[in-house]
Amino acid sequence: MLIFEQSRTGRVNTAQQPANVSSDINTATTDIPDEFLRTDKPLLPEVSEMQAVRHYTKLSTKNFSIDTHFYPLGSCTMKYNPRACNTLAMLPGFLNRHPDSPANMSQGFLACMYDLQEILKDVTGMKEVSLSPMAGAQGEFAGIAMIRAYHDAQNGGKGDPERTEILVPDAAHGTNPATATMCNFKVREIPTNSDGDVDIEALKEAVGPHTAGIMLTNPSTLGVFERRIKEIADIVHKAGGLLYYDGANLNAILGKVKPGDMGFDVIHMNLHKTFSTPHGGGGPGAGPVGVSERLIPFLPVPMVTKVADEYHIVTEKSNALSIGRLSAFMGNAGVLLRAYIYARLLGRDGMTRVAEYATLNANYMMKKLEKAGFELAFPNRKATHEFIVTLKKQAKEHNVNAMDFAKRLLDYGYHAPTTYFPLLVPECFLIEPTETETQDELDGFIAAMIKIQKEAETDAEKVKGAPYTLPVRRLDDVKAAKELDLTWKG
Amino acid sequence: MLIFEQSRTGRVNTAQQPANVSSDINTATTDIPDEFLRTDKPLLPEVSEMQAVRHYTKLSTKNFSIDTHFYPLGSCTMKYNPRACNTLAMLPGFLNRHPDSPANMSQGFLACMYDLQEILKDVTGMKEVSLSPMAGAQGEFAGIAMIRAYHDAQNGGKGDPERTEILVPDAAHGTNPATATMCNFKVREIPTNSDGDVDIEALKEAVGPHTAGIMLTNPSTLGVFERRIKEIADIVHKAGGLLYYDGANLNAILGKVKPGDMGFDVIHMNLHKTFSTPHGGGGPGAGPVGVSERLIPFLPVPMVTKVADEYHIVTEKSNALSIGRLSAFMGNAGVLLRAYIYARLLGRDGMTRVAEYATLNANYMMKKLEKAGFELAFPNRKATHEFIVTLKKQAKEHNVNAMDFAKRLLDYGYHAPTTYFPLLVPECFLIEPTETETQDELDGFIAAMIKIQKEAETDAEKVKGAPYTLPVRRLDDVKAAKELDLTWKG
Amino acid sequence: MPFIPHTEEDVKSMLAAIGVESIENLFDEIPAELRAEGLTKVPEGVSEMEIARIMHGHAEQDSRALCFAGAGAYEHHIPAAVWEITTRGEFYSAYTPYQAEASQGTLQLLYEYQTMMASLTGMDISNASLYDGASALAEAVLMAIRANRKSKLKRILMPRTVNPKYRKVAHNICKGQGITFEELDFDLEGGHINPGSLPKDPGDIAALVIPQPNYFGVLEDIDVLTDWAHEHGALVIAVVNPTSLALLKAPGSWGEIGADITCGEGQPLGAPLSSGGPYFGFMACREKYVRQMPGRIIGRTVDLDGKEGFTLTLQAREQHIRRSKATSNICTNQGLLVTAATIYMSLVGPDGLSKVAKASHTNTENLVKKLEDTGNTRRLFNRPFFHESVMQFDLQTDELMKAMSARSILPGVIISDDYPELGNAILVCATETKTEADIEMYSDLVAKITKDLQSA
Amino acid sequence: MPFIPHTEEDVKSMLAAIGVESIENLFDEIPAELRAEGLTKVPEGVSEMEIARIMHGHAEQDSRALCFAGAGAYEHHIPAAVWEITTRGEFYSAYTPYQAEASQGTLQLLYEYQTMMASLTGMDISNASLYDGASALAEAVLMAIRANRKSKLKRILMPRTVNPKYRKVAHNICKGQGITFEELDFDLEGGHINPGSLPKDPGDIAALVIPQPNYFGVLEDIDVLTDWAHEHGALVIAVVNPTSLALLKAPGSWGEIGADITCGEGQPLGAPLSSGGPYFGFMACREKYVRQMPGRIIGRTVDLDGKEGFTLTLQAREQHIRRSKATSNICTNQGLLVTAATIYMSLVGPDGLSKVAKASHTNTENLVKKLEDTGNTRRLFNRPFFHESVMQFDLQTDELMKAMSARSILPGVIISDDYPELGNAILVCATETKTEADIEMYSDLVAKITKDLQSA
Ligand SMILES: Cc1ncc(COP(=O)(O)O)c(C=O)c1O
Ligand SMILES: Cc1ncc(COP(=O)(O)O)c(C=O)c1O
Repeated sequence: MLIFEQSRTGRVNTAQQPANVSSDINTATTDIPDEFLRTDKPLLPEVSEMQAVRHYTKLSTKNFSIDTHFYPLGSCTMKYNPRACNTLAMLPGFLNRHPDSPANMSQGFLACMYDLQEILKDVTGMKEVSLSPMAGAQGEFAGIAMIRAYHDAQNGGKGDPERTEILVPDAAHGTNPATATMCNFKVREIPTNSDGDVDIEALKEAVGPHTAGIMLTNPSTLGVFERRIKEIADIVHKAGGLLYYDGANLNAILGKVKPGDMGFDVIHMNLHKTFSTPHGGGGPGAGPVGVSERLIPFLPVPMVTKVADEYHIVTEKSNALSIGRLSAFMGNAGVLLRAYIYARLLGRDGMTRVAEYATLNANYMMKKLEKAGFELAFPNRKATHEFIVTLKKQAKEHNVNAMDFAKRLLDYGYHAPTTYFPLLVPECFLIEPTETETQDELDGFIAAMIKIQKEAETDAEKVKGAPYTLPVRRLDDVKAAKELDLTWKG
Repeated sequence: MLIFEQSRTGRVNTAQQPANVSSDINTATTDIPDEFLRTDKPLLPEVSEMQAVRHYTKLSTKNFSIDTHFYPLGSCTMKYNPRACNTLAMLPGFLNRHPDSPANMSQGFLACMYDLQEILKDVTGMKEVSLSPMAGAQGEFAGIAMIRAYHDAQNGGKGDPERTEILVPDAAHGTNPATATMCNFKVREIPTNSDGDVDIEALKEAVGPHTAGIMLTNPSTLGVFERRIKEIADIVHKAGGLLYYDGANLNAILGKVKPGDMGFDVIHMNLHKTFSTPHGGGGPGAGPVGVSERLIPFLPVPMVTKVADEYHIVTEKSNALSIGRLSAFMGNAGVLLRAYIYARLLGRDGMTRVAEYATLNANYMMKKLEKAGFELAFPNRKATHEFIVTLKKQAKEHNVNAMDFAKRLLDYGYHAPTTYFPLLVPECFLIEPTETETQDELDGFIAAMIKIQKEAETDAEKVKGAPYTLPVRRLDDVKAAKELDLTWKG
Repeated sequence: MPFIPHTEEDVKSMLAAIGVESIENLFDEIPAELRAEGLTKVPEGVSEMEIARIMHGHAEQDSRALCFAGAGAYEHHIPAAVWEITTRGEFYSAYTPYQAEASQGTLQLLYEYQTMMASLTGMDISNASLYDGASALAEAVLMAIRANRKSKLKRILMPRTVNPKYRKVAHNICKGQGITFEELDFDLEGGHINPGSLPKDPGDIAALVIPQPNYFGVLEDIDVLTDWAHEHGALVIAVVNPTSLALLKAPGSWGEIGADITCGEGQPLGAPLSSGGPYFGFMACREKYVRQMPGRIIGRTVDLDGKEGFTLTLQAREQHIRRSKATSNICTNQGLLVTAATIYMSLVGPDGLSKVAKASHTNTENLVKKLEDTGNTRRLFNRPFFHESVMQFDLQTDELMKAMSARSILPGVIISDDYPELGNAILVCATETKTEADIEMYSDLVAKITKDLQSA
Repeated sequence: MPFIPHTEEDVKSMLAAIGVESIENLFDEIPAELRAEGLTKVPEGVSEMEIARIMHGHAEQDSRALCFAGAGAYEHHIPAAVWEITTRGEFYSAYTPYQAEASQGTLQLLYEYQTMMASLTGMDISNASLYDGASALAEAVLMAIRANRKSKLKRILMPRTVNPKYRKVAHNICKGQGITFEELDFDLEGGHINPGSLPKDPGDIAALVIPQPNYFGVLEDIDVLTDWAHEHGALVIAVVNPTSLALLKAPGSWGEIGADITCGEGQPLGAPLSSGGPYFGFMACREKYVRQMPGRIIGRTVDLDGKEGFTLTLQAREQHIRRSKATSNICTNQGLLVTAATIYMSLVGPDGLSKVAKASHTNTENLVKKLEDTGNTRRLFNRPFFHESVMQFDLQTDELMKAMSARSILPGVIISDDYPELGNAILVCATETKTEADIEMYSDLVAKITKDLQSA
C-alpha cells in the first residue's frame, strides 16, 4: 500500500511542527502578497508519525542489501560498510557545520579532509587530489574536463583544438562514453582481444593528433588486469593524448600497484566502492580525482591545504586554471568523512589486505564455478577482484538465460551478479564477491548456481518463472516503459 | 542458522579489539597467577563484523513489533514509541555519565529526573514519587514492601504483626500475587462479579485485622472501570489495610481521574506502557512508585531533590526509614529519560488526550466486534482502553479456540491480543488497541477476525494449523519443556 | 584483520582450490616493474575505539554554532525518525535497484518521492535525484537545450539573482557543449529581476532560468517572467527551494502555462547541514520532456501474477544503455538522501511543511527588524522575501564575522565576493529552529560589537 | 495531536459507530466526584524540535568526563554496530515473545545469549536476564534457599568484599522472607576473604556468596572458598564480572565441583554507563536447579513441519502461570540490553573479550603504579586484582573529588561510607578505553592538586 493510500485529509503530526504557526494555506498569515502564494495543498502524506515509521520500516525489509544478503554485484564492490563510519560521521559536530562556516570554525572537519587527500594520494600514486566530485561519473567528468583544459592550455594558451577524440575500450562502463560526450568529445571505441586485454593493434591505428586521451579501467571491467598498460600509456602519450583511469576497480589493487605508476594522468576513485561508504540504494557516492604533476592546476575546487598547522579552503579565487566547482559546496562531505574513517580503520596494511582477499575470493569462486561446469569468459586469466561467467551455453541449450539465472538466485537468498555488462560478453555474469565475505558464503552461492543449473536442465520453466519467494514475481518492464505510471494520481 | 554455526576458530574482528594486547588465552601476559586464570576458550562466536551485523539484522526481521505491525496486546499498551525519545536519550552526554558521578557533574541528568518526579506526581495525584524500580513488578515489590514497613512502624514502632494478608482480585495480573509472596504475605483472592467489578460482599467478608492491604488495578485487567472504588477504599482502610494501585492500566485514565483521588496509598506506574518507553523484546521497563503522605518516609532510594536550584541525590543515608535501594544505582535511568522526553512532548493536554483516544479506539473496536457477532465478556460495560472478547462459543462449536484465532491473526499480519488472561474469562482475548492506531488499522483487524470466524465455520483445520506465513509454523511447546534444549552444544 | 573474515585455514583451503601457492601468486599478471612496495603515507590502522575518540575530538572542535547562514544550505529541524529509518541496513547498504524484485522497498519509496516532488513543484513527473542543487541546474540547462527543438543557438538567460555557486557550476559543466550563458542584472532597489529590464527582442534563447526565492531571498515576479520567456520561445527553468513550495506558488502554476523544468536543492527536506553534503538535487518537468530527463526514473507496473510492483524505467535515456548518447553521464545519484527526504515529507506532511516555511519566514522577518533596530545595519532590498535577506552592516563584514564566530555565532554568509556593488553585505537567514532569544542574542551582539570596534 | 492519528471526521464516525455523543461519554462510568480537572504540574507540550534543544542542553551540561570510576559500572568501548542494530524497530518496539512464531528474532537471539553466558560462566544453563547485578544477587539468594533442600535455616554467608550496594539490595529484597545474612569480614592486607578466617563450624548455611573479582577489584581464593562451602553443605553463589571471565576461571570450574549459581551485572557487555541503567542482571546455574531459576528461559523445539524454532519454556516457574507460587515476581526484564550484549559478544568474540580484559587489567596496573609514583597515594591491598584497585590518598577524598571533577576527571569512587576503616580510599579503574596520556593526566593532576592543597 502506498503511503498516500494511508493518508487522511486533516491528519497532522503536531510533534513535528513548529508551534504557534497557522497552517491554513489559504490565509495570508505572512505579509507575503497573495500573487506569490500557493493556493492548493501539495500531495504530501497526511499520516501520523507511527504510520510513517511503520510504512518505511516495512518497505525497507523488501530490499536485499549488504547487511542482509550476499550481494556480488560486479563492478560495484558491495562490501561491508562498517557501522562506525556512519555513527561517527553523524556526530552532531559534523552534522551541524554549515558549509560556508569560516575556516576558524571548521578545523576539525578540514583536518579530516586534508588527511583524506593525503591518504588518497598515497593509494593512487597521484600528485594531488581533489575530493569534490560527487560520484564516479562526476569524477570522470572532472577528469575529462581537466584533459580538455590541459589541451586548451597548450601552445602557449592557444590550445590544441584538433584533439577531439576520446578513446574508450568496448568493455568500458557506460559512464565513460557518456562523460566524454558531456565534455564534447567524440568517442572512439577500441576493441578487446580474446584474452580481455585491449587490442593494441587497433589502439595504434586509432591514436593520432585527434586523440585527446583514453579512458581505461585497470583491472578492466572484464575482471582481468591489463598487462600491457605501460605500452598503452606510451602509445597514447606519444600521440599527445592523456590517460584517464576509471578507479571503480581500485579495490583489486590497493597497495599492490598504483595508477600513477602505470602512467595515468588522471584518476577518479569511487569511495562508495573501494572505501566502503554506503551505496544507499543508489547513492550518495563520492568520486575524488587525483592527477599527475601536469594536471594539478586544473583540479576542481574546493580543496583543503595546510599552512602552519592551520587548514584552509582553496577556491576558484586562488586557482585560476581550475575547471572550477562541480557542486555548490564541497561535494558529498559526509561521504568523505565515512571514507576517511574507513581508511583509518584499515590503515596501510589493511588496505593492501583488501586487495589480497578480494582477489582471493574472486579466484576461489571462479575456479570452483569452472570446476562445476560453468564457462568462464577468460579461462586463461587470473581473476582480479571479479570475474565473468558466460551463460550462453545455458541460453542456447535450455533457453535459460543470464536474467533467468539472476532472478532464480534471488529465490536462493543471493543478490544477482551484474548481468549483461560488459556488453561484449554474451549472457554475462560479472561476479564480485569482495573481501568481506566468508568462504561459507561463497560456497553457498556456488551451490545455488549448481542447483539452478540442474533446474535449467530438468525444469527450465521453473527457472524462467523466478523469483517465487520475493515480495513480487518477475516484473513487466515493457509495460512499465510503455504505459508510463510515474506518479500516483489517487 | 545459529551464530555459532557461522563461527570459525581463529577468526578475529580486529577493529573491535584493543591494540597491542596478546590474545593467547594460555599465556600469562598479565601478572595474574595461573590459579586464577581460565584455560578454555568460552563459546562466543568467532565471526566477522559483517557476519554479526547480517545475522542480527536478519534475525530482527523475524519479529513482529510496533514499528511493523498492529500489536493489540492487552494490558501491555503497545503504542508508538517516539523515535526522538531514543535518539535524545542516547546523546553522548547522557550515555557517558557514570552513575557515581558527584552531583556537580550531573545537574543536566538530575534536572530531568526531578522534573519527571514532579510530572508523575501530577499524573497520579500522589504526594511523592521515587523513580528507582526497574519494572512494574519491582514497583509492586516496592509498594508492598512499603506497606509492610508502614505496618511495622505502627504502634510506636512495635508493628502490627497480625497483618499477614494481601487481598488480590482473581482477575489480577500474576505479578500481584507473586509480589505479595516475595514480601512474605499470604494471598487471599477476591472474586469478581458478573459485571467485572470486585465482589464487594466477598471483600467485606475477607477484610479484617489480618489485612495488610489490597492490590487493585483500576481500570481492572478486565477492561472495565471499578465503579465502587471509593467504597472499596473505605472498607479496606477501615479494616486498617492499605490500598495498592497497579498502574499498568494508567493509559486509560491519564488526566481523567487520579489514583490518589480514588484513595490509593501507593501506586506503581509502568513507564514502558503509559509513557511509551520501548518494550525491547521484553524490557527494560521502569516502575516508579508514588505514595500518599503517610508512606513518604518509606519510599525506595535514590530520589532527587532540588534545593535552591541545585539538584541532589537522596540516598538511604538521609532516609533512614526507606525500604532502601532495589538496584545498584538509580534504576533504569535511560528508560526514565525516554519517559521524560515523551511526557514533555505530550504535555498536560496531550496526556489527557491519550486516555481519550485510547478509550475511543477500544470502544470502537468493541462495538464493531460485537456487531460482527463476537461475544463480549462484559457486554453491558463501557470499554476502558481495552476490552475482552470470549471465544468460548467458537471453541465449543468449531473446536477453534483463542490460541487458534491468535495464531491465525499472525497470518493476517496482526499481532495477537493477550490470550487466556485474565484467567477467569474462558477463551479470552484481551484487546488493547492504544491511541496511536488509526481507524483503518482497527478496521483491518476487525475484518481479519471476521474472516477467521468464517474460516472456523467452514475450514476449522485451516485455522488450527496456523500460522502458515511466518518463519516457523506452530511450535511444539510441550517438547520444548520436556526435552530441554536451552543452550547450543555444537 | 579488519573486516576480513578469513582464518589461516580458510586461506590455505582456498589457495588449494585455486591451485596456487600464495595470495601473492594471484597478482602475477601485474608486470613486476609496476608493483608497488605497499603504502607509506596512509597511517597505521587503528581500532574502532581509537578512531571513535579521534572523530569525537574533531567533531567537538567545530562545536555547535548558532547558525544564521543559509545561502543554499538551511538548518531545519529533522525528526529523529528520519535518519533512524534511513540508516537501516536495508536502505543504507543496498545499491541501485537493478534487481527490481529484490528492491521493492527502495523502488516504492522512490515512486512515492516522485509523486511528492511532482506535486510540490506542480510538475507532471520527477526523477529520482541528481547530485545537488547546483549540478541539477546544470543538468536542467542541458535538458532544456535538448528539449527546446525550436531553439538552435544554445543560449541561456541566467539572472544574477541565481545563486552564484549554481551559476558557476552550470557554467563549468555546460561549457564543454558550447552553451552560452547571458547574464541578466538585477534591480538594486528590489534585489530582483526587474521585468522592465528584460530585452525587447532577445533573439533565440533556449531557456530562461528563474530562481524563486532568489539568492537574496527575494521573491521574483515569476508570472511575468515566465510568460515573457514563453512568448520568446524560451523554456522556463525554475530553481526553487522545496520548503518554500509549501507556501509559494508552484512552478507549474507560474504565468499562463507554468515552468517547463523545475530543479533545486533538496537539502532542506531532511538533510543535515553536514558541511555541504551529501544533499540531493531534484528535478521535475512536464511529461512531454520525460525522455530528455537525466537520472533514474521509477515506474509502476505489474508482475507475472498481475500484482503491482515498481521498477526502473525509461532506462534507454541512461548511460548504461545509451552510452555516449545518454541524456547524462549520471549513474550513482543521491538515493539515501531521497530516502530521508521522503520520510521527512511524510512526517511533516503538507501542513507541517507549510508551518516550517511560515515560521522560517517570520523568524527572518523578526531578525531583520531586530537588526535594523540596532541602527547598525539595514536591509538592502525592499521586495518581499522568503526566509533570507541581505543586510548591510556598518562594520567590515570580515571583522564582524571574526568577532561573531569567536562567540560561536555564524551571522550569515558574506556575499561581497560575488556582489561587490553591495558593499558590506551579509545574507542572513533564521529558520524555524531559531527562537526569539537566539534572534535577540544576534542583534544584541551586533550592537555590542559595532560599538566595541567603532570605539576601538 | 502528538502521536494520535485521528481526524475530526474519524472521531465522528467512530463515535457514531459506538453510539455515543462524545468522547467524554465514554468516561461516564467513572464516578463524577472522582473526576480530575486535568493536569496542572505537567508542563505544556512542546514539539520535537523544542525538546531536542532542551535535551541537548542537559546532555552538554554533564559534559564528557574522563572516567576512572568503576565500582559496578564500567566504561568499555561499544562497537557502533551494537546499538545501531539493537535499536532497530523490530527489536526495540517488540515485547516479550508470547507469540513465539512472530518473535523468532528475539527468541533465537536469547537462545544464543543463553549459550554464550552458560559457556562464559561455565554453567549449564542461563536465563534470559534479570534487572541488574544487584537484584540478580537477591534473586540468586532466594533461589539458593529454594534449591538447597538440605538447609533449613535460610542463612546466607555474605562477605563484606561483595559490592556494598549489592548487599543492601539483597537485604532489602530478601528480608521479607526471613533470610538472614551473616557478614564475613575481609583481610586488611589482602582485601580478600582470608580462608583462614572462615568459621570452623559454621552450622547450617544455605549458601556462601563469592565475588570474583571482589568489590575492591581483588581476586578471591575461589577454589578454597568454594570447596569450603560445599563441605559445609552450602551452595556457592558466584558474583562475577562478565568481562573478567574471558581471562579468569569460570565459576563452573571453581574448586572441586564448581559454583552452583552464578550471577552478576551484564553492563560491561555493551551497555553504556548511562547513569546506572538500563543494565541487566545475568544468572546461570547447574541444570539440576533449572526449575528454581527466576526469569524467562528460552528453549529450542520444532514446529508442525519439524522445522527448528525457539519458544519460551518452563513457564510454570513464572508468575503468569504459577502466580503466588512463582520463583519470582519478575515479568518485564531487560531484553533490549541482552540484545545489545549478544551482539557485543558476537562482535568482540572470545579473543576480543580476552583482550578487553587484559587491556583493562594492564591499564589499571599502570594507573596504580603511576599514582604510587607521585608519592601522594598508595595501593591498599597486596593481592592480585582484575581492573580495579583501592588507593589511599594523602588528601581528603572529597577535596580531591571536587578539585578533579572541576577539571572534568572522575577520579574513581569514594568508598569510605561503606568502609570507614580504609580512610581516604578511592576505588579506581582504568579500562581499555584509557590511554597512557589519560593515565598520566590523572596522576599528574593528583600530584598538582595535592601540592596546591597542602600548601594552601
Ligand atoms: C567501471 C565503472 N566506472 C564508473 C562507474 C560510475 O560511478 P558512479 O556510479 O559512482 O557514478 C561505475 C559504477 O557504477 C563503474 O562500475
Ligand atoms: C496489570 C499488570 N500488572 C503488572 C504488570 C507487571 O509489570 P512489569 O512487566 O513491568 O513487571 C503488568 C505487565 O505485564 C500488567 O499488565
